[in-house]
Amino acid sequence: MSKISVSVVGASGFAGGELLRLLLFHPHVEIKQVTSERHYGKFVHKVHPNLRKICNLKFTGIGELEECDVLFLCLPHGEAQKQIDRFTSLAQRIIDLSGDFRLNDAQSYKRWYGHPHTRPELLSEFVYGIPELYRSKMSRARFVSSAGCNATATILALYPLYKEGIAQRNSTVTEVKVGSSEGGNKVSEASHHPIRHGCVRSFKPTGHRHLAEMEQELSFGESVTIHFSATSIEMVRGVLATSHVFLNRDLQEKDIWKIYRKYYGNEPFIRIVKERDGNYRYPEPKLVTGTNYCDIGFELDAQTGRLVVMSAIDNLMKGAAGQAVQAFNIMHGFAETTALEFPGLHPI
Amino acid sequence: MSKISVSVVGASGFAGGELLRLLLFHPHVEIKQVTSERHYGKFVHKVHPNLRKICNLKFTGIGELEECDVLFLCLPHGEAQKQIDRFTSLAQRIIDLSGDFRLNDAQSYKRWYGHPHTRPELLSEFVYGIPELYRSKMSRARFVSSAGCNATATILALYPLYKEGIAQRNSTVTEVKVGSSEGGNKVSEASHHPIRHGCVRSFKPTGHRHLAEMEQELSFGESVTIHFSATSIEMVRGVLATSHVFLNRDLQEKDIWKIYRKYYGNEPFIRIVKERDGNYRYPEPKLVTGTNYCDIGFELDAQTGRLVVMSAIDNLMKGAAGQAVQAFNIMHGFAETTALEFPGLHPI
Amino acid sequence: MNQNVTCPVCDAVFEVAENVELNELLTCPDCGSELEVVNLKPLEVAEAPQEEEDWGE
Repeated sequence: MSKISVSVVGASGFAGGELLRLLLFHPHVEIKQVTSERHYGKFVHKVHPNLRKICNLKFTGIGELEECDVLFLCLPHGEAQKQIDRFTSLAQRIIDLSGDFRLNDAQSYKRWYGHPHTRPELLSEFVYGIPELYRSKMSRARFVSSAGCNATATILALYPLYKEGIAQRNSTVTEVKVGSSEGGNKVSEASHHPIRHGCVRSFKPTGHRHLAEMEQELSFGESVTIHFSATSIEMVRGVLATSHVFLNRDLQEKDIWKIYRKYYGNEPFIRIVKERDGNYRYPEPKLVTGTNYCDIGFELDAQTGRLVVMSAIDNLMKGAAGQAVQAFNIMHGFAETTALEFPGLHPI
Repeated sequence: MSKISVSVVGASGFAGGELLRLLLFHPHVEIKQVTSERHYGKFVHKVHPNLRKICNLKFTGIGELEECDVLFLCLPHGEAQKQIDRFTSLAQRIIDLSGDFRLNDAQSYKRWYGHPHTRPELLSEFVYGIPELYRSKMSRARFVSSAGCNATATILALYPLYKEGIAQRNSTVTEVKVGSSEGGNKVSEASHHPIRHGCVRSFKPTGHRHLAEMEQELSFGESVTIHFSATSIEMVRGVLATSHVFLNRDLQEKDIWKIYRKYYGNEPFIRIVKERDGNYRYPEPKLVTGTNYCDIGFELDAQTGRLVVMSAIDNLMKGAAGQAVQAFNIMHGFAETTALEFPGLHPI
Repeated sequence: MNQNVTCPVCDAVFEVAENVELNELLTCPDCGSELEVVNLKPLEVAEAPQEEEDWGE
């Protein structure tokens, strides 16, 4: 079986580097070109040192892109929209890791991103990039728009509860604890080590952009509001989303187990983590570092009807590159875990 | 080709867990039994949570050990010596990750461990576990004794310089910066988080046990002294050894490059890391986390003739389980990188 | 022939060896709860009491 030729556009960022790490070990992939304007002509391992001795590719310029089977786009916000026609002329399939084509609805895009979408007619061409929600559509799709990291963690935690209709729609409060790699590799005052180290920084108490995707995927036709906040902590990779869901009926722990088993029992990348003893009783971000897992746990407060759901991912893996490769595997009919087998490290 | 049956004795520790992580993905290995007295009957993933959904094995007792092809021993100090006859009767090949059979000479064992070795006649049966030094002997060996983590990092850095005889034998000063996982999973006051966090703890300024192996492997027949200290820092996995070598002749930077290329140019797990720019110019432990790499870098102070050599490993991988699997591959004629391909993560 | 049993805590159905004994302790593979065999014919399990270790700050 001949290999799939793949190019990565904008590969000098953290997500682009993680994508390369995975694709270099994918048995059915041949990496053709890797672009970065800033690092044009440099060895890829200069920017991604974990690829030393593994990859001798050099960055080329976006202007020199040639035809290939699949293009992964890891461009800054707005760039994919601008150059989409060129990309679709170069490749049969496109997986975009940016936010450009995540939303189905142009109005919602304008509301959340503050400026109108430049190619609204293409929005419906892109399948939203969470395989656990859109596996069959993805298997027939030409374009996939990878989901945001905080959105992925929150949506996967809440999806079964909202689909079954057991949650009070507009009462859920979710707070994500996140690491510094979510900000990408652009340096700033705020990410300067003596300032960033040891922070418990409430950087987005309200109005986080990923909210748009959450409300889109959890609405099932009726508008829904998720009360979302984000706090960055002393971590590089990792998201822990803690969601407070107020149930609209009396349920027991066993009912919750049944619902999660119904939706995720056969999912290769979702583990239900809820244990009575041991050092890791609920999902723990460091345990999924480098893996494509989303661990989900919960605890039910029967008196108040509050269900606390915890979900942990690696924002660069299930929240970006890993999920993009999972979508790639589905689009090509490969085993979904191909190149995504790394089990994570302990202790770490 | 039928699989090799492997059992891991004392598999509830950090090194045992890391070994399982590697062996579970080794194409030629069938894991037969995994023993732990303390966790008898429990699921392995209760102790090694990164193996959730990957491994359904349960711990059995050491008394129930059956015959198999290879036994990996991860027992506390002194246990392998005590039960060696039973183990050699159960398995054709043994790889011992403890310090019991690392030293060739019984006197030196008594000096460093404070009590006589109980089976001195077996010491010469074990090949010392650094493949880069003993690859051919290992390929014919029945028993291998895996090297200590600090010793591995220091020996690999100094070996070419001492073999070429360009170092003043008794002047080298080496300080390792290490993580908390070196202490294993036994809890203590000193490892209690509020006390251990943020430490820069000079826990062994002198008299570190691993010195015995360093002096054994760097002597080449003449006694040698390495002035060794260990400092634990805010890290879980990782060793950075900084060695100050005083050369006995005038040399230039390119002479040093030549020597390291001569010894390590074709080694799959050694990378020479010495770069003029970028964020990672010398070896960096976090970049080799989870990998079997030993990265080596250096800087020559021509005025004083001091060569500073930096070497970075993951103490649980090249310093323990990874190197044990590397030896396993050599002993069975498998490609040396089998099950050891993980390239490491960036950012981390 | 193995028998199936349902975990009272998480409702998972899992296989148990045919020669399981009364009062034997089992671990539910899904939620990890400790279960005790309280009846053989029909096979029934109940949650085994677990002392609460302290965990976390």
